[in-house]
Amino acid sequence: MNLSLLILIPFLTVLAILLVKDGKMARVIALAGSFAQLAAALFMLFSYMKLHDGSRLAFEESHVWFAQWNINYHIGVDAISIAMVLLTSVVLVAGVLVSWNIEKSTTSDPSSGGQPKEFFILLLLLATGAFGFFISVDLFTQFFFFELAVIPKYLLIAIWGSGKKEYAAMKLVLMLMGGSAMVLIGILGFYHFSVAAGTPTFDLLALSKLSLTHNQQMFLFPLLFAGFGVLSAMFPFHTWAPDGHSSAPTAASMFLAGISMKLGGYGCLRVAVYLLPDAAREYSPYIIILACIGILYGAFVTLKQRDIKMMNAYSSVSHCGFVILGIAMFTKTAMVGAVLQMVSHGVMTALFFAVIGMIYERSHTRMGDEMGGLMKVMPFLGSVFIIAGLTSLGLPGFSGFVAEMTVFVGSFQNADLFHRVATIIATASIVVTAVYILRAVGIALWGPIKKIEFEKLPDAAWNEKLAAGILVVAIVILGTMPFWLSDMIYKTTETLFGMAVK
Amino acid sequence: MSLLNYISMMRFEALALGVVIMLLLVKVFSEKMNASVVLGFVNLSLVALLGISFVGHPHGTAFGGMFRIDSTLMLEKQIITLALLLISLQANSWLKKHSSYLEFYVLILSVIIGMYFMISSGNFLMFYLGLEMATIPLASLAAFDFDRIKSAEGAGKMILSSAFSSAILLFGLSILYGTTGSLDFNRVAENFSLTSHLELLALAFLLAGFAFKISVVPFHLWTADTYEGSPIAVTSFLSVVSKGAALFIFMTALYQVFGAAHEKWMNALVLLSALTMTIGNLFAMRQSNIKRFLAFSSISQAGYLLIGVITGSSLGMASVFYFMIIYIFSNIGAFTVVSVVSENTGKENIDDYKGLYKTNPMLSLALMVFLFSLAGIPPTAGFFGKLFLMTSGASAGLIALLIIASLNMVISLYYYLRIVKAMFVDKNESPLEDFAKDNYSKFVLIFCVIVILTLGFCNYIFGYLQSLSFGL
Amino acid sequence: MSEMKFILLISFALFFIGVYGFLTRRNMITMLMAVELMLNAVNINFIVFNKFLYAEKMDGLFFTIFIITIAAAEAAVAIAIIINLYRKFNSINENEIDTLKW
Amino acid sequence: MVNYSYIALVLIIPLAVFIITGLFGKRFQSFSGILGTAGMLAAACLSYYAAYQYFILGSRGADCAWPTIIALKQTWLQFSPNLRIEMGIMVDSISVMMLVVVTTVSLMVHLYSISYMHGEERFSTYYSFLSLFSFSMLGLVISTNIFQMYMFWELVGVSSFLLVGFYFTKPSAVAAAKKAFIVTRFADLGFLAGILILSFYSESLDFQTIIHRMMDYNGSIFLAANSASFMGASALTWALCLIFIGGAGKSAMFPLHIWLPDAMEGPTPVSALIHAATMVVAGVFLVARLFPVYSQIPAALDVVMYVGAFTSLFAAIIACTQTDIKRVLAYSTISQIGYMMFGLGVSGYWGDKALGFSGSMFHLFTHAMFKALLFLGAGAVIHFIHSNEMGDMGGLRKKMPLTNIVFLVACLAISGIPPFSGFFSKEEILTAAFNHNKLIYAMGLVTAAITAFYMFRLYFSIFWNKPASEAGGHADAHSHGEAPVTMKIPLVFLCLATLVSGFIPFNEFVTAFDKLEVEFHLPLAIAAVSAGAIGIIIATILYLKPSTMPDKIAATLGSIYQSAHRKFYVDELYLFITQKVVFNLISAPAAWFDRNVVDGMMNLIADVTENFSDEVKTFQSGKISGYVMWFFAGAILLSILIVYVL
Amino acid sequence: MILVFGVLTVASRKIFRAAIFLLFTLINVAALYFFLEYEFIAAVQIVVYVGGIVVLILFSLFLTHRVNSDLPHPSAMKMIVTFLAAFFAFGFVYTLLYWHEFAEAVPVGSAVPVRMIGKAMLNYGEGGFVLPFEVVSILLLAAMVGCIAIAFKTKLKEHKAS
Repeated sequence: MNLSLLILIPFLTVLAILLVKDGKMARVIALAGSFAQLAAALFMLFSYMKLHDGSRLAFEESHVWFAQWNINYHIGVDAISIAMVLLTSVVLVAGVLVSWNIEKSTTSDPSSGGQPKEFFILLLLLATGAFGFFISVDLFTQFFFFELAVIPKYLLIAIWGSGKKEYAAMKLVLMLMGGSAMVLIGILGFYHFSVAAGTPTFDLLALSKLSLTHNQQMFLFPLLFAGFGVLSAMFPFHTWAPDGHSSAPTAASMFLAGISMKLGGYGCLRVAVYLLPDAAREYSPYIIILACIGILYGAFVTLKQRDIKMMNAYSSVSHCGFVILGIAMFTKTAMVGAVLQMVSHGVMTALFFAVIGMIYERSHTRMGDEMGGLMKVMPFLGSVFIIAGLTSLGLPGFSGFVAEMTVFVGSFQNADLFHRVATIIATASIVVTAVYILRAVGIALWGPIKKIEFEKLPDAAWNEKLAAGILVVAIVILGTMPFWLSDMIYKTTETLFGMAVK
Repeated sequence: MSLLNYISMMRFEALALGVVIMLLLVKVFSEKMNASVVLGFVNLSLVALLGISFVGHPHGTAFGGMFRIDSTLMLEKQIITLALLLISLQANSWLKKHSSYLEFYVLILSVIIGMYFMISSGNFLMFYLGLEMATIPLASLAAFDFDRIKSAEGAGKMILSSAFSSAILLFGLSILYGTTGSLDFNRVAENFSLTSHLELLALAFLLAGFAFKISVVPFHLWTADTYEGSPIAVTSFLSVVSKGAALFIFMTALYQVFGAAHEKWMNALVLLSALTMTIGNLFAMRQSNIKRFLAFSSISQAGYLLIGVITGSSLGMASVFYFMIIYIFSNIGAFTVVSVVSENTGKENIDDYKGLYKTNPMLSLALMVFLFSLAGIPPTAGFFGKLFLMTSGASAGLIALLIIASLNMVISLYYYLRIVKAMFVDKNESPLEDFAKDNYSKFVLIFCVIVILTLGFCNYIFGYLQSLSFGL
Repeated sequence: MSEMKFILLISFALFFIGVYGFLTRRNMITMLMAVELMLNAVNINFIVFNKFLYAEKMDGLFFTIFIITIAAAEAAVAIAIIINLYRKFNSINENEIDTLKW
Repeated sequence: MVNYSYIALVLIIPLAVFIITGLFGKRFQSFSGILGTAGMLAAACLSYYAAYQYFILGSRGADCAWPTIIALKQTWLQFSPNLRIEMGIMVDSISVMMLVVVTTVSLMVHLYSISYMHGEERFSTYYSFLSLFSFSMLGLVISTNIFQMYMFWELVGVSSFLLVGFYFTKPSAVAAAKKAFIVTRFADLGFLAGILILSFYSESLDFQTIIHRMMDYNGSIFLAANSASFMGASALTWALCLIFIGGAGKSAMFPLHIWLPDAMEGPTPVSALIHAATMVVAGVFLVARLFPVYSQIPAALDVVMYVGAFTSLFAAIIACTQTDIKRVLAYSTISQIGYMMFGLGVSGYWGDKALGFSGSMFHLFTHAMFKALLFLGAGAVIHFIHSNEMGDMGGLRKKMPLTNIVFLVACLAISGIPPFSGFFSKEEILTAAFNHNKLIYAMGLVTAAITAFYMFRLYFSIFWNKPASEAGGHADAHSHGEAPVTMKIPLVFLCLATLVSGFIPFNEFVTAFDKLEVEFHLPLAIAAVSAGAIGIIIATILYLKPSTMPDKIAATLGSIYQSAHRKFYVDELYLFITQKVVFNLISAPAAWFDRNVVDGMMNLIADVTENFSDEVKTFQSGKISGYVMWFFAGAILLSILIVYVL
Repeated sequence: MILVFGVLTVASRKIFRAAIFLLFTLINVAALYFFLEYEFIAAVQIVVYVGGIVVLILFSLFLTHRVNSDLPHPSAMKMIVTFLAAFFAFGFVYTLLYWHEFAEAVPVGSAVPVRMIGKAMLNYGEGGFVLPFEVVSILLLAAMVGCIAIAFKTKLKEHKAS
């Protein structure tokens, strides 16, 4: 399997869209490209499963890029990256499908919409960045893709968004760039220490063998972790998320919460904790505290939201707290849980945003209390909404349960009181989650129909059904058959963190 | 040494001088010459200049060490010549309408000759002469928009502050002469002693003089006004060529003459670099005139460039070259867009760019690429340029400076995005209409865009630059 | 104090007088005049160093010559620009020439 | 070893029905009812066969205990080398009994619903939810793994949520569904925490392993779990209490009972299935499943006992004051489950002491039958009257003779009147309580009396009291009152079950450990029966004929009556906690904090930068002398720095 | 003398007087050169500065200024601050100079003859200045062109406009 395909396909799709004039053609190409990408990702998964001993990087590929700096185009995958790649390609397909009619977007803001060509280009560019980030093993290459995945968000939100879109877009991009600035400093710090050690390198594998002193680790870790933490909406750097998500167009919200936030979690795990295990261990109590605050506080804030998009945005903050928590708990199981949670939340939140977007396009309001009884008029969307909600609150059979439980069980492997209390606090959020999800379902979908005009709203169109269907299938597969993925990830975790982690 | 040898060594200077003389002859004898013929001739000769520069590898010194040439210096000259060529192409349509286009070329070629000499100088006397030659005619060029009072004002500010700056520089030079007894680079380097406070004072004054040319905070204040006032071609020249040439000789001077005091100037430059990035950014945030905005952004870019200078390593120097090349393309590209818009509509405010994408999509896309390159966003080359500078800083251990630099990258993104937002997002009742772009500008734009999008992936260019770089 | 240092005292003083003049004056031409003072101070420096320390070569001397020459050129261009400014602003007071700021 | 893996089919059939009716039900609305019923019938037959195979063909093992057979086991999710979720089928006496109970009641409800829910717009959805519930409940009872149980536990909760909220356009149904889910979810939190603690110490999630390890007094694992203490109780005690909270939530023990009466907003068959017979006893089942471990920790069992006893009395009192027939039944359910709970609480593990366990399971079984019968009967009445209020009913014995009879049988059963099934099971629990703790026995006895009273209050109000013509409601006075045949069959079947199930030699089959020889204590039996009789007599006096007595008594009791009528204000308390504390004191400030402080910080950084930028801009004064001043100052400072500082 | 006139140059409120004082300063500097036996430089000083620059300045003053008007008084605060800054800088720089030990040779008695200067000017070897000489000539040319371009073209335009 040639891994570069994963970067090439979306990139070539971008070029192809650039060449066509017609918006209708553009979306077809985008869809084809994203399906090709999904196929490639699945093929990669199967070939990995066939060959894998589960430990080493597979399909490695390394080309010298800038010999002077020892920068290599070095890519490779293991189970964690495969999980992320799969997630990204699924969300990509769904995102393209959801944006099928972006040309005549019917949101209440008449200024948004149009320009389908540009929209798909940006979307695929963003995906290219995400794919590249997940499969690269060289910090420089990784950072390159990381930043590549940030800027398109600005335009996506600012052009096609709604509400306070310009403010939100700017805030989002600046905060994310602030995070990436911290990451950059961390990466450069690594480079500096590797230079001092006589072997300048950006390579993750080489850096992991670099024995850094305690002080060096303690210096680098917060930069990298907080930097990536901004992306995964770690408290208190999460405030871009509610604004950004709620203003973004549907597909962008899906990408933002489904993929971008995972960039952060993946980076925390793959770069910060992998390279700096000792510092990670020392900092872990603080991170755990932040994660717990994020989880519970995010959940409580969610309770108070009227805007259901905002609600899901805040719930993402809460859910991504589990990722951070799982990583910081420092047991293999918890880390596996963190990865599962990333995948699960990615798919789930994408589904949620997708269905919220579809409802918004019809009802022209995102305020939960202005809706009501929508289940009656659009049973399909209503059911999907409920499925997403149930996934979010961790119902068995859906992916959220698997991920959250793995995090909890893993976290609880720490025998001391602090970790235990933290775990219990985190578990407490499942109640709050249930409250806000049911509240949203209750006010928006159930109850009597509030407005006359709602009665004639159409249910989902084919593209929407397909998009939701793909995501639901992904959720159910993960939820009912998690073992193949979790075993793979467990093995990878063992290889990556075997020494450092319980 | 044969005459041929001299000419080979001084090919840039000689050819440029030849063109100047030709132009003067044209001016004297055939006033009515067709403008486009002359412009074409000049552009062609610039291309020729670039072309012949790749023949052979001249190196050596002449005139008792006053003139030096080697591959690195050739490279530096090539870089600024390339920039001049781009600017010349970009300015084509403006110059065609301008009554004194001949004088413009005479002056700008004299300026570039001054720069050649400055870069090649092996002696502070030559350096000073080159510097002045690169300044005085430029000041008159800054006043070349005869109709705009701002142009004259910018030029006045420039000439007066540069006079003051060169007085300070000269004062430093005189002290340096007093303490080391020579003006020759090598001799000064031999005689330079760290223990002498007076020599350090001279170094500081010299730094201030250089800093003025590179527009480093707090010696930068003339920059914005002059940039805004000058014709766009001159502004881009000031922001790219002028800055680049000064930076090149600055590096040479620091590495080859003041290498002994590297700790001193490194620390000083760390401060200046941090200040420059930050203040430049803070200024740029609130600008409404796009030229002025680009001026401030170029100030903060200078701060990044200094990182590479500070490291004193050959990789650092290579990064400076690399960034400089990228910066040339990005900045000239941006100025070309500004110039096209301003030529056709006379508008220079950021607000005028609102909704530009609707009417001029290609132009806006190009400007976006340039701005992202300036901001250091992948996949544009600016990302690589900035990262390499920072990586070189990292290998030298300038962590504190890098922290400031990365934070500044965030701030700078804010204001670059402001323009992108204006073009792509903001709605405008009356956006600029779709206008025709002249072919020269189109060529410059396409060329710059292609270079910016591909340069980062052509790793051999950086390898080439590195092979020509040297450190302390 | 040696003779050289005494003369240098004078030239340094002259330099900073020039600086002072440049900074306090509002009129562009007087600023130019202040610059000339500074350049003269530098010239004196060069001559003095050449005379007292390195008389065997003529570097300082030549530098002085070139400074004088360039000062002339600079002054010429500066005055041309100033006259140009005067035509446009009808003043050469820097307080009134500040359309470019902030 | 007998192969029981066909029990998997019992699960797969409802799951398949759920998927088919869920996805394609819209196409063939009415057919989904038949499909569901047929599926359930198949499942029920398989369960009966399993019971036959297990209890009749199989026999006790060498240690006199019924064997525990793992029919199927498949790792589903591996947490760590020790901890894994395994999906499997555990066959032992209680799971087989539960299989029978669940499939039976479920089958009855499926059948009943065909006509009860006829004409509903979301008929197929209803059946798919019912199947989902059956699947989840069956999965719950055969779990081999505590996590498997937790998963099905959650699924059961969700199906209940969906079914309670079936009439989702009714705000009260929406609220009830939410309440049911959230309260049980809150309890599940305890369950989950308990699982985490228990699994950490026993290093396993497998029931058998856990039980095995925890039963080993001297094993290091038990000692570790029992010695690790937190806030004065051992880790094991904590774990068990937390798990009990989970059970208490599902089984609506005080103070987590508030959701159950509201859950009556769902369709009545659903109430019969979920909120009377099956799901609500999941808590009891859970405690029974882990009973060997509980029996090691008396403190934990005491908690179970007191909570159970208090709940049974408390709910019985409230039931006396309710006027909505389904609510009365709901409170009676709470009360009866409390009975089962304290039955477990008073039980021991070995020998005679295990009577409570066995009695509790017995009561679970019988209760499932007669309570389902009560609900279905009530459903028939509601179907006819179109009202839930007692005040709208009366004198229906003429119009609905069959319903009258089955209802009476069920009332007698629940009141503990021999020879109906309730008598036998209740009597066992009371005997066990008498042997264990007299206070609990007394409470049980009082509860029995009150139970008889309110049940007959209900019965008389519906079928006697004022004549049918005076009764309000929206029934068509001329119509024939009896329900269609698909509704009658379940009533009759359950009535028969209620009649005969008391004679099943239950102690033979379902015991905690080894064989149980039960002695029949006549005095205790007499006491229990007379308690029931007293209750019935009082009810007869007050409610057989219309009279003003009840109102007078209520007036006399005044505030006590009032507070019982208002369910002792528990709901209000919860409302206060959720609305005032959670929403207004935690959530609202948190949201405010987030927007203004956390986000404000970020905006502040931006504002400060911008303001700073404005400040800095003034350097650019436009005056050359200003510029040069900076230049000069910079040069001098730089030289000072270079010369002296750096 | 130099200093006195220098101070007067920058302190005088009458612009013409300032110019005249500048003239005196420059002449004094020339005298200093003369005194240091650099007659050639002195001559250049007189010719270029006194004869060229000052005349240019005076000329431009005539062009731009109403003859007897006073210069605006700079604010006292600014004067004091600037004075302090300049004085401090002077003190600082001169202190450094004062403590610097120059290897002072005995001044060579003889003056530098003009011939030597001329020779050096055209020497292209070590110690020769032909290159700067040429460069400066280009510079002067360019400056000239620049002056002409600015001064004349604008004038032309104005003429056309009026």
